[in-house]
Parts: sequence; C-alpha cells; structure tokens
Amino acid sequence: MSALPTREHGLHLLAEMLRIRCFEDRCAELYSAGKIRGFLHLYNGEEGVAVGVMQALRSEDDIAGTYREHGHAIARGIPMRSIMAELYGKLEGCCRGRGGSMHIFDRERRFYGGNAIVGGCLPLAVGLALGARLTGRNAVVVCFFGEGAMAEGEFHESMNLASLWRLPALFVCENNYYAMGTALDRSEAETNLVTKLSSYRMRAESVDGMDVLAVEARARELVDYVRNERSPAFLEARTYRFRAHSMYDPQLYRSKAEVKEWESKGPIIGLTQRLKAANLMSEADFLQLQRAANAEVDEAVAFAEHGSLERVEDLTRFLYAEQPA
Amino acid sequence: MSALPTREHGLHLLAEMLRIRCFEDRCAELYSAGKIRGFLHLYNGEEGVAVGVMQALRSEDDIAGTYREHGHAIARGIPMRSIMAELYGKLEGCCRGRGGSMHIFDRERRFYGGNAIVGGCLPLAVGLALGARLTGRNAVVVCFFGEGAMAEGEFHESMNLASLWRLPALFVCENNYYAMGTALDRSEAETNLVTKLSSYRMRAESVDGMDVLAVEARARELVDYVRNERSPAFLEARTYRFRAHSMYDPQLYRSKAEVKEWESKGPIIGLTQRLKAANLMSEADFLQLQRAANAEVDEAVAFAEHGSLERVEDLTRFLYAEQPA
Amino acid sequence: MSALPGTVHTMTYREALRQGLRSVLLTQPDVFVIGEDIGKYGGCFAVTKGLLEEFGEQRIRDAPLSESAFVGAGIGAALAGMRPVVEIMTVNFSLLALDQILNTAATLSHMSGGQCAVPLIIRMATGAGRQVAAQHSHSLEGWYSHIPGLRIVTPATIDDAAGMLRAALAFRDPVIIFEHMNLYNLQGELTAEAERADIERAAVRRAGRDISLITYGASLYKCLAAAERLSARGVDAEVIDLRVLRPLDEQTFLASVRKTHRALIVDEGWRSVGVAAEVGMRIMEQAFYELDAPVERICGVEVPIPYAKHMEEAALPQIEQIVSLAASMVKHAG
Amino acid sequence: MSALPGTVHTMTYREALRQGLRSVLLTQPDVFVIGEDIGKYGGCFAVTKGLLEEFGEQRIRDAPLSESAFVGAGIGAALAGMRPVVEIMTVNFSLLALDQILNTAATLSHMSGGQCAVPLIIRMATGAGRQVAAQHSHSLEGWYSHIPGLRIVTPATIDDAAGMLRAALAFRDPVIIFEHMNLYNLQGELTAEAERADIERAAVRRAGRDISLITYGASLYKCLAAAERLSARGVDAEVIDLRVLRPLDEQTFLASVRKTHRALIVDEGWRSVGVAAEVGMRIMEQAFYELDAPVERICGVEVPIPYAKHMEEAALPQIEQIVSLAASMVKHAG
Ligand SMILES: Cc1ncc(C[n+]2csc(CCOP(=O)(O)OP(=O)(O)O)c2C)c(N)n1
Ligand SMILES: Cc1ncc(C[n+]2csc(CCOP(=O)(O)OP(=O)(O)O)c2C)c(N)n1
Ligand SMILES: [Mg+2]
Ligand SMILES: [Mg+2]
Repeated sequence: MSALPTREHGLHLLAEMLRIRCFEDRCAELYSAGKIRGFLHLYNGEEGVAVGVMQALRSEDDIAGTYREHGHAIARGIPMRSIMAELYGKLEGCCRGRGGSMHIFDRERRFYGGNAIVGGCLPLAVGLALGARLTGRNAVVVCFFGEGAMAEGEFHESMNLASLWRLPALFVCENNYYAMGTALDRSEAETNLVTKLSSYRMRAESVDGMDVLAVEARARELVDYVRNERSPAFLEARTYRFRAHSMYDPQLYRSKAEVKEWESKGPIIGLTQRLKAANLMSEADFLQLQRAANAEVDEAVAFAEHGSLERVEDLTRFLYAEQPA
Repeated sequence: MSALPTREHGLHLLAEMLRIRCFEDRCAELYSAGKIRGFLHLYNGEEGVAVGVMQALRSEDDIAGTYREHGHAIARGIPMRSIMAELYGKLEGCCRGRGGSMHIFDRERRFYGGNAIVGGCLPLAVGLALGARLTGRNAVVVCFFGEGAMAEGEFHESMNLASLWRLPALFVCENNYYAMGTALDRSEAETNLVTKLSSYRMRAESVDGMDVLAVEARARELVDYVRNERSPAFLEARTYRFRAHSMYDPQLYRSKAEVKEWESKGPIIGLTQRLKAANLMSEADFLQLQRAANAEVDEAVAFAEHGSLERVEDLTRFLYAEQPA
Repeated sequence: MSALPGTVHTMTYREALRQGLRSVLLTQPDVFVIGEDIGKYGGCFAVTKGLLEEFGEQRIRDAPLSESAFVGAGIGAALAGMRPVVEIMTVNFSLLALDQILNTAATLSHMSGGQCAVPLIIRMATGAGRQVAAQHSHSLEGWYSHIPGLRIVTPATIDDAAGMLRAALAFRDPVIIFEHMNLYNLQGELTAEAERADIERAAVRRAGRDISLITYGASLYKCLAAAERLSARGVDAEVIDLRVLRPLDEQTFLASVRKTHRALIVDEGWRSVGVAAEVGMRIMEQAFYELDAPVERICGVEVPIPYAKHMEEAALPQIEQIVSLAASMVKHAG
Repeated sequence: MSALPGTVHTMTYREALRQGLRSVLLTQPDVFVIGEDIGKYGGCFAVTKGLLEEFGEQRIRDAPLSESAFVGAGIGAALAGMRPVVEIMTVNFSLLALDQILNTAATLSHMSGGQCAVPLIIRMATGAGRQVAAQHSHSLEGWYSHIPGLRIVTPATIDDAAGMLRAALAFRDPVIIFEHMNLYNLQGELTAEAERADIERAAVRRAGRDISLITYGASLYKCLAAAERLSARGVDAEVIDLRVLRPLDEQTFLASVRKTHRALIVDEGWRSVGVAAEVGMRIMEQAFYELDAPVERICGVEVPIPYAKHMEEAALPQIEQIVSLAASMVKHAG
C-alpha cells in the first residue's frame, strides 16, 4: 500500500484526476451532441497513470503518446481550452483543428502527440531520446502506450534500440487488459509483460495503475534512474478502461459485471476514500474540487464554441515547414 | 559431446556436408569467372546446421529459409543440377533462372525459398505452419534464419503468433555472430538469444552448430516435440561463416585470426577427426566421399553450362497463376 | 447470397459484404478469415459480426496487433493450400505489412517460375470523409495498383460488395479488396447480378454522350449525382466505375472516350502519381486523336487529411467541382 | 567538397556522395548518420567508408536490422533539433519503415498545424540492372513521390551526388535521396556546379528541337546515348533530367515540350501508376494543344525483376527502344 501524501499534494493529485474525468465525461456528451466528431477514445479509469507519471517530469522532458491522450495532455499542463478547441476542429485548437482527438500536439510543452497508429509512438520516442542525448539535454522522454502495442514489431525494435544505445526513455505501458475487443491472453502468448523486457536487458517494473500514489512513487524512482543512469526503463501500469474503446464499440467482449468491479477500484474513488479516511480531505473539499474541474471544462467548452475556423485557403499550409533551416 | 554415429550414418552426414562445401567452393570460382552473377551468399562453415536439422525431417515437412540457402536446398535433396542451373540463370534451373542464388524454390520438395528480405521468411513460416494445421497434415515447418533477423519486428510478431496459436514450427536461428559486418553485441542489447523466447513462452534451446551430430540429436528431439505437442520451438545453432558475407565484402569487421580459429573448429574437420579416431572411416573413405562430391558438382556445372535460356516472350508468364482455382 | 432470379433484397453494403463472406465460408471449407477484432469484437466495421459464433475460432481467427505477421500467415497458409481471407482493419495500417504484400505475396509466383502461386485475399477499409484525420484517412488503393502481381478491386455497389469476394476466389492470385468506409451504411438492392460479379471488367453505371466521368469506389456516387445535375444543364455524362484498378480494364473507358471525346477522372486519392494519372495517360496513348479536349482530373488535395469538417471537405473531390469542370469542358470543346 | 572555381576533380558518384556527406558532417555539428553497416563494415555500397574513423560512433551510428525503429529514431531526433541522415541500405527494405515514413515523417508538420517540422534526410539505393532479382531490384522512387509532405530527389550526376545533400539540409522537411545502384561506379568531374546544386528544379542535360526525352536517375544516361544515336539519324532530341520527383518541377519539361511538341518519358520503374504517367498527365493538362503527337513512355515491364541477365534486360528500358520510338514519333508527327 502506497504511503499517504500531504493534504496539499493529495488534493492536487485528486484535482488533476477530476479535471481529466470531468473533461472526458463532457467529451462523451459533446460527441453525442455532434460537437466532436471522428474517433474519440476516452481515458476514464486510467487517470491515475497519466497523473502519477507526470508528477515525476520536468518541463524539459518530452512526452509521446497515443490516440487516447487527452488525460496526458491535461496532466502535462496543456490548457483545456486549447485541447477542447482542437476537438471542436477550431483554429484556436492546439493543432489549428487539424488533428482532433487523436492528434494533440503542443511543441512548447514538449508534448509530441497524439499518434493514431498503434506502436507508432515507440520509434518516435526512441528518436526523441536519442535527440535529447545528442543535443546534450539531460531530459527524459516518456512514452505512453497500450498493452496491445506490445505485439507490434515496432515495440520489439524500439525496446532493443533504446536499450542497446542506452537512451533516456521511460516506456509506460498502460495495461487495461484489452486492445479494442481483444483480451490480453488472446493477443500475447506470455501475458506477464514485465518478463518481455528481459529480452532487451531493460529494467522493468509493474505497478497498480489504480493507485495514483503508487504510480507516482514508481515513476519518480524510474525517471531518476533513467535520468541518472542514462538507461531506459519500462513501467507497466495495470489499469482499466471504464468506457467503450471508442464511441463505436458495442462492448460485446466484456461483461457489465467485470466493468462494475473495476469501477469500484477506480483511481478517483480510491484516493478520495484514503484522503477522507485520513482526515486529509472533507466532503466540502471534494465538492470544491469537482466544482473547479467543472468550471474549467465549462470555460474550455465556451472557448471552443466561440472559436473560429481555419481559412480553407490555408489547407496546404505547413505541408512543408515554413521557416527555413 | 555428442554420441558417435554408426559408420554408415557418419559417412552419410560427412558426405552431405562435403557436397555442400564442394558446391559452395565451386560457386565462388564460378562467380569470379562471371558465370554466376548478382548477390551470392555462401554457407561454408555452417553446413552442420542444415545437414543436422534435415535428418529430422520427413518429406511432408515444409522448409523456409533465407538468401544463404544453397546448403539447405542441397541437404533437402534438391538436385544440385537444378540449383546450379538456377545460379546460371538457365531455364532448367528450379525457378527457370528467375530467382538465382537468393531464391531457390522447389515446391515438390516443399522448399519455400529463398527469401532475400531479412526476417521475411518468418511470417511465411508461421503461415505454412498454420496451413499445415488447418489442412490436417501432421507436418512440421522448419524456418532457417540468421541471428541478425532477431532484431527485426517480424521476428517478434512471428514468434508470438506461432506460440499463441500453437503452430507446428521449428525456428532455427543460425547464429554466426555477424549480420554482414555487425557483430551480435552491436545489434542486440541481450546477446543470449535463447532468453528472448521466454517472451513468447516458447521452448528454446541452443546447440553447437559445428557439431553436426549434436545438431541432429537436438533437432530430432525438437521436431518430435513440435510434431507431437503441436507447439513451436526455437533452436539456436552457434556457428560461423568462413567466407565473406557476400562476394562484395572486404571483411573489415573481423580479423583473419578469428576466422582461422573458427575454421579449425569447422563441422567437416570435426566429424572427420571423430570418425577417423573411432576407426569408423579411413582416409580412403574420405577421399572417396570428396571425389563423389566433386563429380556431382562437375555434373551439375556441365548441366548448367548446357542449359537453355528462358524465352524473352515468357517474361510476363506466371505474374498471375496459370491454373485457375 | 442467392437472390432468386427476379427477387431483390434491400440491405446495406456492410450486410452485402457479410453475406458474400458467409456464403464462401459455407460453400468452401478451405476458406478462413484472419484479422484484428473480427471475432469477439464483431469486426471494427461489423462486417464479420456473427461469423465467429457461426463458424468458430478455427475459421474466424482474431489476431494480435501484428499486421506483418498475420498477413504473412495468410501468405503461408495460401501456399499450404488454404484460401485465407485476411482483414486488415484499414489501409492506414497496411503499411506495416507492405513488405509481406509486395516482396512476398505479389512476387512469389513469378519469382519461383510459377511454382508458388499465392491465392490470398486481403480486405481492407479505405478512404476519407469521416473526420478521422491524417493517419486514418488514406486512399491508397490507387497507389497499391502500381504493384505487379496483385489484383486490386474496389466494390462500389451492393452487388459488387456481395459478389466480388467469390469472384476473387476464382483466381489463385493475391487480391486486395478495398472497401470505402463511407459505403458501409449505403442501402441498396442485392440483385442476381451479384452472382455474376467479376473482377476483370469496369462497368458503365450511366450511359451518356457528351463526356466520360471515370471513377471508382465512393466517388462513384459523387459522379452519378454530378451527372444528374449536368443533365439538368443539358450535358449528358457517361459514368464509368473502374471497379478493378489492377489489372486496369482500359477497353471500357477507352470505348467511352471514343464515344464522348472528353474525359474527366475523379479520384479521392492524392493527385500526383495516382490512378487518375494512369487512366489519363492511357487515354493519351490510345485515344489521343479522339479527344476534343484535354483529359482532366479531380483528385484529393495533396495534404494529410485534416480533422476539421470544412477542411476535410476542401481536401476531397466535391460534386459541385465535378459539375462545373465537366460543364466547362463540354462547353469549351463544344 | 570545395572545387575551387575553374578546377575540376574526376571521381566516382560514390566518392561524390561521400564528399557531400563528409562536408556537411564537417560543417554542421547537428548532422549525424544512422544506418545498417555504415560504420564498421564501411557501408554496403562503401559510400560511408572511412566516416566512422573520422567522426566517431556518436555521429556514425551502426544500427541493428530494425528499419522501422531506426527511421523512427531519425524522425524523433529531427524533432529534437538534430539533423539526422538515415541510410536505408536499399529501397527494397524501406517497406519495413513505410509506416514511419508516411504516417509520421510526411504527416507531422501539417497535422500538428505547423508545430512539428521533421527535418530528416533519408538516403537509399534504388534500381535494377545488377541481377539481384525480384526482391532487390525495385525502383520505387516514383511510387514514393505520391506522398505529400516528402521531398523526393534522384541525383544522376557527380555534381548532384555531391551537392544535393547540402541542398536538402536547407529545408526542414523530410527529404529522400534515391541513389541508383548502377551509378555508384560512374566516373565524372566534380565541378563548382555542385556548390549550386538545388532540390527544386529539373535540368536540361542536352538541348534539342525535335523531341523531349524526359527521365531521371540512371536512365538519364540511356537517354543521352539515345539522343546521340538519334542525332546521327537527324533527330535532335532534348534530354530533361527531372532530378526532383516531388514536388515535381513541371515548368522545365513543359517549356521543353512547348518547344519540341513531342515528349517521350523514360522511367525504369513499373509502368502503371508511376511518375511517367504523372509527367504525361501534366503535359496533357497544360500543353495539350502544343502536342504534335501523343506523349509516349518507356518504362519497366510490370513484373518482379528476374535474375537471368537477358530477362532482366528485357524488363528494363533499353537504348534501342528509346531510339526507335523517338524516331518514329518524330517521323509520324513530322
Ligand atoms: C497499427 C494499427 N493497427 C490497428 C489499429 C486499430 N486500433 C486502434 S486502437 C486499437 C487497440 C489498441 O489497444 P491498446 O494498445 O491496448 O491501447 P488501448 O486502446 O487499450 O488504450 C486498435 C486495434 C491501429 N490504430 N493501428
Ligand atoms: C530487411 C533487410 N534489411 C537489410 C538487408 C541487407 N542484408 C542482407 S543480409 C544482411 C545480414 C543478415 O545477417 P543474419 O540475419 O545474421 O544472416 P547471415 O547473413 O549472417 O546468415 C543484411 C543486413 C536485407 N536483405 N533485408
Ligand atoms: Mg489496452
Ligand atoms: Mg548472422
């Protein structure tokens, strides 16, 4: 069982998770309302992973992720309004409305997406880590991906290269036990994911992704290891996706009971109970955090609603870089 | 140390290796003479692997390999003449002269090449094994590949799929310690290859590829396992390439001394010494085997020399299959 | 799939694909299916829904996220005598399997001197128009049609969706069936034509005298709509559905151009080095002196497809563009 | 690389490439190289020979057989501010990295709204003609030129081999440099032109009045030889070296066609849906009324390249074909 945080830090972690949860729930509503289109993959249930890991990072560190990256973007400090505007396809969005839900980028905050090809973010992260090394920055690159990606050849090639070249990267596998409708044991001959890293002589650990405090502790340890030893590491966070894979998923592959059971172990409920039990937080505190999260999402939605559309004449802009070398 | 064979079997194994060695040496001469063109990858030093493994196979078993496959083709029983004619680019070659050295195919003998893309034969072998399973044939598929291929994503995907679906395939890694000029420890973070198979829960063993008797024993054991347990297996054969990677290789990456040392441990020398020491073979027997191998290669060369050229009008033939479904 | 002569059934393109697949599973024991989430999940576009329950795990095989390996598995199984139907969820992910497709599937028969045919079917969804952005909106079927040894088909109608798979299985070659994402919900009638579907000929979907609109896939419906509007303007457009991008049936569109003397090609794929250029070049080579005006093309704008609806629309051929360009071609050369 | 104005050095295409690479390594500290066997082995075509010894392992990085990962590593390093030059031994192996090239490198800048340019250089050998058979003889540079976001260049001369890399580094976009295998041993003079090499314009390699031979890469020399033979027959051919396949410089070849009124495109790549079709279609669209004869093309035959010498030659454009077709085009339309 992870150690108790200070009241301040405990409330901070809870606030971060609530901000994500509230954002995601609103996205679901906005999708039904037709405000958000395309593919939408929500992070409900997995908030503890992004929030926990982000605590260990510095502004000079780089982040790469998948199409299920709203939570990571929010936890990294990208303004909700710029994310929501992106989901609305507005010019004020972080990618001018070109990327949408699956492609959140924020160069300033070193947030490199937002990759919709499963496994595609892994070679990229290897390269960011190589770049950090070669440019002499003492930065750590954190790459988030799902357990489904571990069956892809790019996982294998990337782990080997990162370890062979001793690159400063932390690979965080969000094991939510399903890749769309494919359960882990129907996609991996060896379901113990940590075992696989011995093929690459890479330090690898596993943590309960539903315990944000445990995730934070592990992440701090591994990020320090990566930064100081200049070697990569792998962290499996065991978690669960509370919602459908995307908005098109009838969820034929899992039972309502299974989902219910995991919901009761959720990261928000868990931390809330611990903080209250330890008298570090009152119900009033909790409601206050929820109100704040809601208000922030309201503001983001209003911002997106009033956003503008990119000029059609700019369609071919940025196909090639504008500033010369 | 492997057990001694009967005189008959010992001479058979030696004869097979001598046939390959003699064929490869002649290919090198013919390449310098301009009779053979394109890329030519010789098998000298590795004969014990193909010969040892082939002993364990039946006619209904399938074989897939790489561009360094002359030895496997010969050991499988493909007539030397049809292989040599292929290297000459003649119509009488097993592929009508279209494939050349890197693409030996003999459907009748279930020899499926001859793949010049490193790692490319692995998914194919998985499919052959799946096909054997689904067509109800109790066959084993053996796939030969180099250790360099283990860094490719296709290795990872193929091992997982073969194990997950419990397919009857034996994966034989010919570890000759170099991928062109890249030494194993400069391409793999974990150089113990057998370790890697634990990622896939696949049975894996390692054998001295320079001891053809040991290779045969291990192969028989694993082929039986695959055939009976209907599960895949992996065999690493530690060997060495006596010649350059291909005819263009200046060999800057290894010392003459290293090559010399390995030559002294070669599979042919080794077996010859053991058979003689055990009085299972006389020098006369040995010379007789060499003469026979030479005569066979002479005949193959003569056959190839007198072969004909495919009609240019047939260039587009077989782009699509001729017999309908 | 048997639509009794005369009778018709109304169904979606998705259902027609499922019926086509189901009918070959019922009649050909050597057919089986491999793909991601085709079983338990029911298929990412629900084409394979219910097939796992009906045919079991041996014939409906869910695969891990390993595009290269399971496409290779299809190739090997085809060599071993089976008739695999491999589903790659979308063309966007097929790039991970391209080495197996080009260097093995498309090459083996010729390279082995005819010994090793690869009777493999690959199905994949293609196309843009659903706001799924740059990495999920490729239209690469024209690009794939550059590769010798493959057969590339693009069913656009209910009958072709139901019948092309069976037609493809009549060949022992690798055939890729591209299903446009925007057609899955298309409603239409399944007719006895489905039984006669082939993968060798293009089809004239609307006869006309003044100009040939040459297209395929989902763009067919844009061209048919454009033809209606054009007729209101007194322009009689013929609409050709290529149906098969490789080997290209040039006779059908050349015959059309020899009649209309004008051609406009509509292709959602990126403009440069696409199938539209090929069709135009064939017309140049074989019907140059029949042309009353240069052949024109309306294609996808050469950018990664953006998410925002208005930007995505601006990147794709639109009916109005087709109408106005076709009209001006006829007027000018008239 | 500095050839003092006036002075010339004779060297091979291979040496010119090495000089070009060496000079940017010397002058740009952010440049480094990744590839299989580029270091200890000396490069599979010896282009990088000696560079490991001179620049060390940090800048000349031997990579394992992991095409997708080390191309991705180049993309990420480029995002991080470096200027990686990634060598993929040959285009035949690049298919394994195509997802990273198309879905990431070519897409990121546009998809991120201009935030993430990918200043990555990829070098690869291409082409047939060395009897290395079906899986090692692809000419896919034209095929790659279908992809928006990439710049595709094909140096054919000593000066371009030496100068194009530096020119490519002036852009912050992914640039792929295709080096034809048959040119590595080409001997020629390195001139001050190398310093002025660009990756934006095609070049007129031989001026002529009667017909435009439009080509690129190693086929340039077949066209130049054909032009000589044609002049003996009284046909004055202009030879255009496209140099850059994306974005295509159409002005140069359109100007040529407006002068000669006839065009023959020579491309070693497979015929259908190739760059030859694109060039022909652009001429159709923009110079139709200038043409005295239909544009023709001589391309690679649409088969996997066979090993046997006579069959390989039959599959590739040959000088005699060019001469006779060009001559007949001029005669007929004359
Ligand atoms: C290469 C590739 N294949 C298939 C898909 C379709 N797809 C999108 S998400 C997904 C499941 C991925 O599961 P996992 O990696 O566990 O991440 P999760 O969605 O569970 O967070 C699939 C199959 C894709 N985007 N990319
Ligand atoms: C995908 C791919 N990348 C690169 C090459 C070039 N190449 C041919 S053989 C080879 C080395 C392979 O080494 P290994 O797998 O150990 O086999 P060996 O040659 O040692 O038998 C390389 C890099 C290739 N053929 N395919
Ligand atoms: Mg998952
Ligand atoms: Mg090796």
